[in-house]
Amino acid sequence: MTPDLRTAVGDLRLANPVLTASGTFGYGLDLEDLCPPERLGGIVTKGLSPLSRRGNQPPRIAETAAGMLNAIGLQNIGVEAFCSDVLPELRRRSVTVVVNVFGESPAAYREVIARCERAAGVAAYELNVSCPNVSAGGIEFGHRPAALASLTAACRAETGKPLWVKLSPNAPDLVGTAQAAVDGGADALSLINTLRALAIDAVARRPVLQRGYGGLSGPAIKPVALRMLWEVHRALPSVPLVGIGGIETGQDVAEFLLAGASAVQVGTAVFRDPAAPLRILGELERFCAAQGVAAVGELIGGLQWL
Amino acid sequence: MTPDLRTAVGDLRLANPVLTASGTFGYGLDLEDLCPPERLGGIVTKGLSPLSRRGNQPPRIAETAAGMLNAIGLQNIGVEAFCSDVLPELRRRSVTVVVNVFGESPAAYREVIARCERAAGVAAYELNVSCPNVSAGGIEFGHRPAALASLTAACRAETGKPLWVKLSPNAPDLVGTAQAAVDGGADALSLINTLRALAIDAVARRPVLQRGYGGLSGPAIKPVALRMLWEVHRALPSVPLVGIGGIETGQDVAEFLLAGASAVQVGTAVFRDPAAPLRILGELERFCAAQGVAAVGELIGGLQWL
Amino acid sequence: MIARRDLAARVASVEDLTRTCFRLELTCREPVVAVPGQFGMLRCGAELDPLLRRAFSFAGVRQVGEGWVVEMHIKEVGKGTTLLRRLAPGARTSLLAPLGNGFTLAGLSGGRLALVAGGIGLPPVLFAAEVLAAEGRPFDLFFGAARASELYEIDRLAAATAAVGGELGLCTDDGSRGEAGVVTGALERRLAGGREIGRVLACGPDPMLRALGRLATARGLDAELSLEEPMACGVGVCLGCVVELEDGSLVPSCKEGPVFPVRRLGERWRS
Amino acid sequence: MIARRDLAARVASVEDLTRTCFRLELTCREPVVAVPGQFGMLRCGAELDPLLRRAFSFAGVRQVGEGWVVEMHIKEVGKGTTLLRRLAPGARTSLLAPLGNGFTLAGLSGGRLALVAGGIGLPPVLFAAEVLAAEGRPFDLFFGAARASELYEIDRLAAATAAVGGELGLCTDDGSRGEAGVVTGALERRLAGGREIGRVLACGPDPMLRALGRLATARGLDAELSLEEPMACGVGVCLGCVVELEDGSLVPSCKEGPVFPVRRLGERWRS
Ligand SMILES: Cc1cc2nc3c(=O)[nH]c(=O)nc-3n(C[C@H](O)[C@H](O)[C@H](O)COP(=O)(O)OP(=O)(O)OC[C@H]3O[C@@H](n4cnc5c(N)ncnc54)[C@H](O)[C@@H]3O)c2cc1C
Ligand SMILES: Cc1cc2nc3c(=O)[nH]c(=O)nc-3n(C[C@H](O)[C@H](O)[C@H](O)COP(=O)(O)OP(=O)(O)OC[C@H]3O[C@@H](n4cnc5c(N)ncnc54)[C@H](O)[C@@H]3O)c2cc1C
Ligand SMILES: Cc1cc2nc3c(=O)[nH]c(=O)nc-3n(C[C@H](O)[C@H](O)[C@H](O)COP(=O)(O)O)c2cc1C
Ligand SMILES: Cc1cc2nc3c(=O)[nH]c(=O)nc-3n(C[C@H](O)[C@H](O)[C@H](O)COP(=O)(O)O)c2cc1C
Ligand code: FES
Ligand code: FES
Repeated sequence: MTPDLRTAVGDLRLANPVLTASGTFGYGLDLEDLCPPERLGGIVTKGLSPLSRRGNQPPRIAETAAGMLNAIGLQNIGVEAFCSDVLPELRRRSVTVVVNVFGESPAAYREVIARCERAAGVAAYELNVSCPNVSAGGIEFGHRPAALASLTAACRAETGKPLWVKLSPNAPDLVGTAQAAVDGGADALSLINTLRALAIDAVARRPVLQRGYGGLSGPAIKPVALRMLWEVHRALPSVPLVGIGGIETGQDVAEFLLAGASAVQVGTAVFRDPAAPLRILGELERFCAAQGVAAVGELIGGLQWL
Repeated sequence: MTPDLRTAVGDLRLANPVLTASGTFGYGLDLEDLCPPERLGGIVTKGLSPLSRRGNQPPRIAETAAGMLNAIGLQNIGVEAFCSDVLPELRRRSVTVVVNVFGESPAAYREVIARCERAAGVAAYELNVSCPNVSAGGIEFGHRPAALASLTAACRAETGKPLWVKLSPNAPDLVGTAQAAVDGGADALSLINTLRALAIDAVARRPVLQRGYGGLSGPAIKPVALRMLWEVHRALPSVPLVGIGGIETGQDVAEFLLAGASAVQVGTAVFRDPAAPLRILGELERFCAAQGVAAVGELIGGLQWL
Repeated sequence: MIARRDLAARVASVEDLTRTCFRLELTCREPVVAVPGQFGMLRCGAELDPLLRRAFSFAGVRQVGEGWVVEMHIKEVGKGTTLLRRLAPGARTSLLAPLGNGFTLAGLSGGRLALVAGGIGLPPVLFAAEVLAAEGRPFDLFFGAARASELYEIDRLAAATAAVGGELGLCTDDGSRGEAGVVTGALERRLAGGREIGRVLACGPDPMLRALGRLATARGLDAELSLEEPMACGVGVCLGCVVELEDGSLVPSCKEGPVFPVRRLGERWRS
Repeated sequence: MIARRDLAARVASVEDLTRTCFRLELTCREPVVAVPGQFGMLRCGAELDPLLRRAFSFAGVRQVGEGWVVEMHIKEVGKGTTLLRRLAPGARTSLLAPLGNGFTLAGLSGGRLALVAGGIGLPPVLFAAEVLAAEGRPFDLFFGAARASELYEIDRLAAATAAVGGELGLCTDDGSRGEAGVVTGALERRLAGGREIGRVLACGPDPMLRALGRLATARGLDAELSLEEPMACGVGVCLGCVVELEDGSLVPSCKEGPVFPVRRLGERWRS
């Protein structure tokens, strides 16, 4: 029996639940020789802003125990280059494309979405709200429920396509921000983004990263991601969720599905193994077959709590 | 040149900056054959409550990538047994003893401290505020600045000895709770306790731990601990800090000192290597010697920021 | 009590016993003294994943030349045991041992001593058998597994039982060797056949141990079970490995066990 | 471009070159084709710590029987390289390769080609030397290290330079072998002595490369530097390994490098 791998995040149907996470798979074609994007549930682009961005000075990455820090600074080619140079080929290959959007003001987010709306081939948007909101004095959008609700509503006004909001694990009130995003019109929530962290070079007596703090990702954060996912799922059981954080194996995917995710994103694992998303998909299929799971949908939210 | 390892947490002088973390070294004598407590900066006891506690049903622990979850449920022998059966021997050996205190009400915390005040041999108290406050409906003391300030003040009233408050990394407002503890009369802050997390058994479709959630500790959390330590140190530069979280090597200790800690606690590392605190102390000494650091005090808060 | 130590060890050999189990022999320079039922916490790699050591019972300890050789039988079930299986001879590791208590081998007041092992529960039982054989104390031994290919070390077991005129009873779930059915069934049949059993010492999978616990409780048999709880420290400080006792208390099995008399154990093991 | 692949590899041998450096030879069944300056991302262990692969330049690739042998020279500096040094022959790993660009060996318009290596910067330079020697293209080679015991593979370097009538210039900081002082000094002395140098290809520690960058900029020399930035993916998607170019842009060195012409590089490398 071949397990049915199809899933849906709200209205968005996906061939399988394994997507790539923003910032770890380029714009979808960069690793097509090693991991064909059309075989995945979808790809989430590197975060796109209205104009291209240079990002932070190096060093930008540091390895930690079973994890890594990054402070890339949202370097990207800009939405225009993406829509004209990359999107047509993704569309030709029928890749399910989720555009990860960010900006320093609601207007910037709207601009990115508006540009994509004029192109063809975008399946959904994911708002990265872990960036400093210039109008709110640099506090992250994702940290203040009111700001997040109005940002989401502003983006909602630009598109009829599925709108995902990617939650920050550093927000003071996880469920409150989740609720705010839904109130603002989000169709689904993806979580988690990276944990704010610090690596220190004891010899140089300086942070390892040029920017000081960085975001922690990788297997180290998986137990925190699962906890947050389950907390949001219990609080808002009808909201579709996309699970992210330290996924390395098919069994990890099953854990995220059980905790309430309808799909998942694979991030840092790609750096260890560029074909990780495909490998993980195969492992998930075998896991389902071995456990007598006829369709991955059976797993979603299926965790038996206490 | 032998580096001078002496340090002080506020008024409390320590022979060296390496202590053991609560819950990972028993009551100080359990591992004396493998790691003599008198050679350490000090030991922090397993959390003590007025009466002995049975703790949670097993399974209580789960390994994760470079970390582990625990939900011991604060099993302990009770303050009376500690004071009569363990403390005298610790005192005989001149071990610097920090009593980790918890309870479900301010009265319970006070009771533990009051009992210890009647005994001799306690150097300081550390309040574990990651336990549900029954009077506040089960929300952790460490999550609400006002509750934390009044808990700290209540404990302050019981003792003239150094009072440390151990911060929870799950609190919505880290610096706010730190400030509240200081306002309540804390002499120092120790951080971090474990990160709330979840491990799932995908085959059984249940949490691995009987209690559902557990606390994540070990090297996986080190970058988060360093970040929080530095944030608190920057916000409250005059408050003495004790760094905790994933320390495995002498170089890790140097990192925590640079980020503002006056001393550190070694926890999960003991499970991998029961002599870890001593080994780490030796590594720290060699690190200082190699780097030309004449006294560990030179490192404290010495991180060069951006 | 024999002093526990964190022993520097080197891999002497890794050798397959069954499709999934292998023998790991470690050489230590310091003397290793342990009694059957005791275990060690073994480091599985130099890096931080896997983070914790793994608990393994001793299958035997012998002095060889200047050193001591510790024998373990390990089933490959996850990442730690997979790493151990791949160790090359000469590789260095650390073994915190001996830990826990052991089986009560002496002081039998009447009836025969029965050793019972299920699957990878054999190591402490084999160790006990060889100690008993060397000391000339009689015992019977029952060893069960899913199928014939998972019964191993039969020659050593046969030699040990034969040395003291004891019975070696083999069982397989599928009947491919020895008696068909679970190993506790074999024991029950001996009891039904009138054999006087003074004490049972057992190690194996939980369902087998619980069945023995029920049997011992029902018949008032003196029985000791070696339990396997997930462990972090192995030395009683993490309180992760607790077992519920008859009085409702939760005690660390790494210190108060891993071997428990059935009568001390809580309901879970007796009904 | 040669297609990159995630190659299944087995350790053929691990052999010390100096006190801290070792040669690692890997055997792959699939063909490995690479040019000098290219590198691979090597997995250092099966578990999640260390998490990331490590970047190593090719020191050479040769076909042996049915397989291809990849030669790397590695300096033990941290946990990944320590694990690699301990690998036993036969151990499995994965090598994502070939990655990045390579040195420009052809198309010299005038003057001599100078290869410059400092310390563990030798692998791509040795690879280039042996390719040039095999093709009969002349070059000089300068190799510097802290002390005589850290100069290695001198016979192969001597053979390669001799094959095309080139100079092999050795330097040590402490003067214990060859010219005393840094390797860039040797190059400067040749220039001062009137040697026409048409292009410099270099790999080594940052201070050496920056000195060369300054020298090349000051003299208008055509020079290519192989840079070492911390890398997570090696394939251009993490944007972790960026290098600042002359126009202020930050480009991933795993894709646009690791070899950069000095004239493309930002201030840091030229002043
Ligand atoms: C006192 C004692 C004696 C033991 N003796 C033996 C023996 O002689 N031979 C043998 O093959 N096995 C024995 N075990 C079980 C052995 O410890 C586990 O099989 C082993 O820890 C699995 O590790 P892993 O990394 O391969 O599995 P994983 O499933 O990857 O381990 C994940 C985590 O769960 C823990 N864990 C998993 N299974 C068990 C288990 N059954 N018991 C305790 N912890 C577990 C691991 O220690 C680790 O922390 C014994 C266990 C105990 C407590
Ligand atoms: C293109 C390229 C080619 C290289 N070729 C060689 C070679 O031929 N021989 C050789 O010995 N070394 C080479 N290096 C450097 C080598 O990658 C590092 O020495 C190695 O990653 C150190 O790993 P570690 O775990 O031992 O050290 P750790 O310090 O424990 O590593 C911690 C982290 O920092 C990174 N890191 C540490 N040092 C470096 C470094 N110098 N460059 C990049 N990342 C680093 C590691 O990859 C890891 O993520 C090369 C680097 C690059 C980028
Ligand atoms: C190098 C790097 C770059 C990232 N860039 C982005 C980004 O542009 N937008 C975004 O929303 N998340 C970004 N992320 C976060 C990931 O999408 C993901 O949420 C996080 O890494 C946790 O998943 P993982 O543990 O599987 O990597 C980035 C992560 C990494 C490691
Ligand atoms: C098994 C276990 C039990 C613990 N018990 C306590 C406790 O009783 N009181 C307390 O304040 N912290 C307790 N902690 C938290 C540790 O003291 C420490 O803050 C945390 O583990 C992070 O440090 P580490 O990564 O070095 O372990 C416990 C941790 C573990 C792993
Ligand atoms: S394993 Fe830590 S108390 Fe038993
Ligand atoms: S290492 Fe990831 S972009 Fe270069």
